[in-house]
Amino acid sequence: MNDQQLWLIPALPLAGFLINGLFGKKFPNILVSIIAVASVLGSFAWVLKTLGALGDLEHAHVEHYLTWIQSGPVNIGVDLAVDRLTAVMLLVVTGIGSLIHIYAVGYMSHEGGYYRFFAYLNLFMFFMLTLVMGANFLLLFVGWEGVGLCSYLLIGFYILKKSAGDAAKKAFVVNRVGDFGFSLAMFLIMVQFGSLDFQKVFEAVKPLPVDQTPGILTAIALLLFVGAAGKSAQVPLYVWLPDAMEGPTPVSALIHAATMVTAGVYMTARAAVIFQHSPLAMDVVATVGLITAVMAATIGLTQYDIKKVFAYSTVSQLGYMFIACGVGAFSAGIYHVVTHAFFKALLFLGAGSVIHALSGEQDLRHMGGLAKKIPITFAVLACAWVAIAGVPPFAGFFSKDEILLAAHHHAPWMYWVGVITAGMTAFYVSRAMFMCFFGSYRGHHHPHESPFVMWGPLAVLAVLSLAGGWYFKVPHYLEPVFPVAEGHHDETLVYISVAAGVIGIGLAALMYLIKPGLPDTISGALGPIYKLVYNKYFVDEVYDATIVNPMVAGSRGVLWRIFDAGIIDGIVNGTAVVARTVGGGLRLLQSGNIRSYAAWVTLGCVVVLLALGVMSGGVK
Amino acid sequence: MPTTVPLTWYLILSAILFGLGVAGFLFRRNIITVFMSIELMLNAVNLSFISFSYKWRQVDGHIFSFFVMVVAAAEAAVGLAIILTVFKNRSTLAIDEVNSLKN
Amino acid sequence: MNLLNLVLVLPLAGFLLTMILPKNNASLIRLFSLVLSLAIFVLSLGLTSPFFQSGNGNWFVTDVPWIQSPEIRYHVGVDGLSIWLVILSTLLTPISILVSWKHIDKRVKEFHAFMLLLEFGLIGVFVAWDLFLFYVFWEVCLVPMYFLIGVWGHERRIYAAVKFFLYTMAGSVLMLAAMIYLYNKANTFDYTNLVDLIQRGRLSFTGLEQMLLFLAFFLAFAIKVPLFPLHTWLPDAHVEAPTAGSIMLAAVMLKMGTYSIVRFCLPLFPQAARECAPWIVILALIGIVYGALVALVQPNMKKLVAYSSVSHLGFVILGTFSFNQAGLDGAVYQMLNHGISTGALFMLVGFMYERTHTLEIKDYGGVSTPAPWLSTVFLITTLASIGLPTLNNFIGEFLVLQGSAYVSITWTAIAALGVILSACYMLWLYQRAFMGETNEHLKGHMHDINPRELAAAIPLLILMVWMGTYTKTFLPSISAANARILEQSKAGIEMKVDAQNNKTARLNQSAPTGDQPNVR
Amino acid sequence: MDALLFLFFALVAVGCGINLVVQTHPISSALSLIGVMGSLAVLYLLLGAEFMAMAQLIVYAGAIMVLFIFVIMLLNAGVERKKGTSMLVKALGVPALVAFLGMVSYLIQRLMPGTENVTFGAFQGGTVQAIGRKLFTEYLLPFEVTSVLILIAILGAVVLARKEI
Repeated sequence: MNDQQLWLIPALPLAGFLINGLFGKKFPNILVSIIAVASVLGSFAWVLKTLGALGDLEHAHVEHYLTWIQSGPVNIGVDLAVDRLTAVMLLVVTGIGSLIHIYAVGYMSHEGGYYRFFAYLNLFMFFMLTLVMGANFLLLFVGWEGVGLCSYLLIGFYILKKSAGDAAKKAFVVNRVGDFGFSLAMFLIMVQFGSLDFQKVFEAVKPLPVDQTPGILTAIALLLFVGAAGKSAQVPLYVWLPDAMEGPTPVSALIHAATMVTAGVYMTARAAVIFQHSPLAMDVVATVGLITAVMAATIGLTQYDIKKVFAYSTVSQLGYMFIACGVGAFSAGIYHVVTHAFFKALLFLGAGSVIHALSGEQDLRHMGGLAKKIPITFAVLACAWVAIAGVPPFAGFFSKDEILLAAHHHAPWMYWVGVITAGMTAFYVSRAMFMCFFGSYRGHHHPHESPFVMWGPLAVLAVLSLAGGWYFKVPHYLEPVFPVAEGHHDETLVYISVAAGVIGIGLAALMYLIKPGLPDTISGALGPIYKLVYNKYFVDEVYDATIVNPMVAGSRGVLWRIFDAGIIDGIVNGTAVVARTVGGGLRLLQSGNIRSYAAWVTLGCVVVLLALGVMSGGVK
Repeated sequence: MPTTVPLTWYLILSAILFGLGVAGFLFRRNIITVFMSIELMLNAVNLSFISFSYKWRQVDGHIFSFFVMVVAAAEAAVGLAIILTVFKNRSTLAIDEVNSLKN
Repeated sequence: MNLLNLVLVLPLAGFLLTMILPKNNASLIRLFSLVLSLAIFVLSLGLTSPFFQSGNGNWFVTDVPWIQSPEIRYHVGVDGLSIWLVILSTLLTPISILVSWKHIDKRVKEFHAFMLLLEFGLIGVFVAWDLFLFYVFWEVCLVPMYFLIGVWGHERRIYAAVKFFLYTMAGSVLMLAAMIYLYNKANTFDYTNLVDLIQRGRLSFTGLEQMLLFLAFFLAFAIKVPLFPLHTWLPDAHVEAPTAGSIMLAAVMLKMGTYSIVRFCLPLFPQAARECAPWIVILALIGIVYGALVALVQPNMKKLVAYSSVSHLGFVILGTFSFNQAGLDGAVYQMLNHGISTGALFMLVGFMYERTHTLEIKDYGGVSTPAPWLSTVFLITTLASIGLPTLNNFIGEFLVLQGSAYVSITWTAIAALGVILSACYMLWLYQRAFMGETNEHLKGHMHDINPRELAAAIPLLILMVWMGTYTKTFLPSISAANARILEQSKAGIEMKVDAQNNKTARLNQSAPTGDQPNVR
Repeated sequence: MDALLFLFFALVAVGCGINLVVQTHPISSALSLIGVMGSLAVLYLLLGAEFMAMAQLIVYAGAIMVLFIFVIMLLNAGVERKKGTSMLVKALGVPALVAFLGMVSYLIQRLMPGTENVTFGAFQGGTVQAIGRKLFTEYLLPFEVTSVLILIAILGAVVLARKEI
């Protein structure tokens, strides 16, 4: 069955990583970029070839390579699989990945550690592809942890910056918390079903009755969702993603917008069968998604760092995807993954282009009026803008519409909250656009347009953002995997959500184009609330105060200094002191005086004689 | 008065002599006297050997005390040589003062 | 003289030969011991060949009388459990010698002699099939390590060496007493005989008797592991030991304890082991979390790694006392993993110490700029240590956690906390030491890794990847040996229904009542 | 007659023994020891050990004691000074010694109640001929070993008594 050589898809970037990682230091930059880009393009080409060869993919195509772990009942193979869900993800990952690799050639050209950057990026591709192609939970987990590692490496790419190191560590550790849930879910699955293969597990789950009372399936589903929440930055584990913007911008685009962060959504969709058996878990997923969407959107309204705005936007959009999963519209969730990958990658890359043009400036307050100075960048960013704002008929409109409809079908209040969030989304993206491109220039640098290697990929993404939603009918394609919920298209609902987007844009135009003094007035009026939102609800501070600091202080003060050094070692050394005292007493006997020894020997003789007497009956 | 004594008297004599030897070893300071006390103990033991030899009508006891004698001779030779050396180095015969191994 | 005897005797011969080499020709001594230990390593690789063919059983067995009364036999052999530990010992000895090439410049002859003697003892412990012989080797290991710490260590070396020695002795005395008791009861010191007698019911103990014997053995091993709360000798010993000493101590000597628990405690005293298992597991879990938390706040790199060992070895104990195939396999695999990754960590810390003569983390910072390859190697080792998939520790941790999940998911959850924390402390260490601006007084001292150091590091790096991706080399033979031990540890215990079947059945019957399954 | 001989020489031996212990000058002790040895030689004769009696006189009283006296003279050893024995030795040694003697005597009486009386001439096995036969047959190896022992002792004595040490 291994006729498609699926292994080549992840193996090519891995080869790129090995070559660049080991020898890249001695290569000229051009060679490094050729190797890196070629490996990802090759992978993309192989995906296209494979999908062409596999045809309509009604059933998953599985290839088994070797047994990875075999121990008693635990049997885990290195199996790769392609079904329609994977196919969608593969195309997104390799396609967008290729574009971003090309873009990075331009973006990173002046940076130190060029080869290192591309090696990490290729490694990321390898793990991401493993993640989407793995045919069992453990292989998924390998990719899962692997992308976390690459995220760590790339966030901390600017090793001299302390904030980058902190952000990288935070990302990894928070992800680890999520992985903790994921791994526990995996162990439970193994215990319950005796296998981690998707096929076997899902076959075993399908006939089970839907779990109305909380039970083992709910536990598994919730634990899986903890993992997903960690990777996909959901409340309460979203805190790492905004900080992750410390990494180079192509990384933000590829990992923290388009691909890695959607792995949680992919995993939820992959384990849809399990989730569907637990209404409670589904409710939790939807609710968490909703809270995340609203919370992140409100924070996004107030930020000034262009990448932070987009980062909170990403968190918010991920919340949308989980709403979709939670209400049972998994295909809508994946649809949004795809369109979001287009426009959010574009937003980040465009932002990168702006930052590049301004030699590293990220603060919106120091931009303005750039539309004329960097017109190409402005043009492509405008495409992303309309796409994310949900303006029909562009990409975001279709997927957001699907989600909102499904939410309405599930619970109307979710729909309304979603609509408000959509309005906020439109508002803050417009705000960023207006502050950046309109008005007068407020910065000091001399903006210059990006080279072709950078805007070329942007153009492709722009086209995708505009037409992708209409052209790729993802939910239809995914029907064999996720039967589409019977939904009646209520036209009014669509109009309302579009209206929300338009109102959001209009408000932004009012506040930042027509009456520039208005935002300050409003924020002044809101006072404490504005402060709360501007400081991201003080979530980081709360985490520091309640978890991080007590843990470190407790470990240092109580466990180490008092318990380890004090009590345990105290007991040990106390024993030594007792032994020494007793020994000191006994030492007096060892006077070194031979005659005292002789006296003892005599005494010994008496004792022996006594014993002899008693034993022989001599002494009665 | 009986013309003979029981064998046990010999053994008790041997014990008394041995005890005297121990006493000399314990309470005397002069290294030569200590050494002679040891010889006394050896003699006491020899007496025991020969008494038992008489009891069992076996000559082996004699052989044993013969060997003891040989060893005693060898010991005396080496021991006295050591005493000579110690005296040469330290000009004392009091064993309590020969304590450089202590501490 | 079969291959195993050769592998066992060569280090001893090397020890004696080193002793008669001229004292002032240091490079000759270094070269000799390196070449010899490499040769031993190559020879020991030959020991693995039967395990690839059948995977099962005891090989290279020699069984000749040694002492007539009490009957003590020279009975040695390898099975799937011990073979990899033997390889680990023979691999790490040349690496340690290579690492100490420049570092050790006083009493060179004695140092290398002790290294070879240590290797002899370690191999002996892993291959001895006679309890008394085992004890002899156990004690043989103690002496060279005592001197390695006490002579070539840092400032407080005497304190650390004595603490190490006394701790270990305290345990092993109890073990000796238990062994003699066992001998009086069974009239043999031979492990295979003993197990055979117990299996066939010819040798049985009362409950109390078995419990006391088990505890006597277990205590000796637990000190060596070290199991919380018997671990306080470890940080001191590690911090004060020279690099080679730390490597051997962490990588191989600690495995003596865990290996012996699997080898002796389970098959010889099955009931007692199972009775104590919950308590021991609780200690192991405390050790996992506690070691990690304490590691988090250590200002000294070696101490940090030492406490992380406490945490990692908790996993081994947890897996062992899960009493199922996955857990036991994971435990044994984790022994090897820990040997490699922690050995490598100590080695790298040693490299850094050689350059700057400090172990305090705050004295470092920004090392990756002047020494990029050193930090890359360190990073890979760190990642292996925190259980990143495709690197070795992951497999061990996965199997251990899976094994414990069969028994109780609560255990698994607590142990998995240790995995999160391991990421915290290791990455924090990495960040503080390697990232950021380069510390002023490091400039000029912090050279990148040199070819000799690279030669010592690369085998370990290769093994990390190899063991993480291609477990087929190692796992089948370990599994086979463990299956046998598991079978033996069931003696006298009513057969438990396979946990897994039990639970699947339960799930199918009716909706489960709790959301956490508890088999116990 | 036997009893008288035993009692007389036993008393002499004990008396000389006590003298050995209490005398402060080594030369007196040495002379007392010769007295003990001589008396013992007579007792040996009574027990039928002709050869041993002679050997006792010649080897012990003759050779070894001469060596002792020679050393005493050579070192010009004087009267023992007072003080020296530790309290511990006295406190422990005296009772222990008394107990030891008591125990031994008591045990000898208890364990060997029916032993015969010693008659001179009742045992004829201690002749030179008998001992010679034993020594050169059954005990040949130990006998030869003693020769090595004595050789070593001589060498040792020579080495130890050299000036340089």
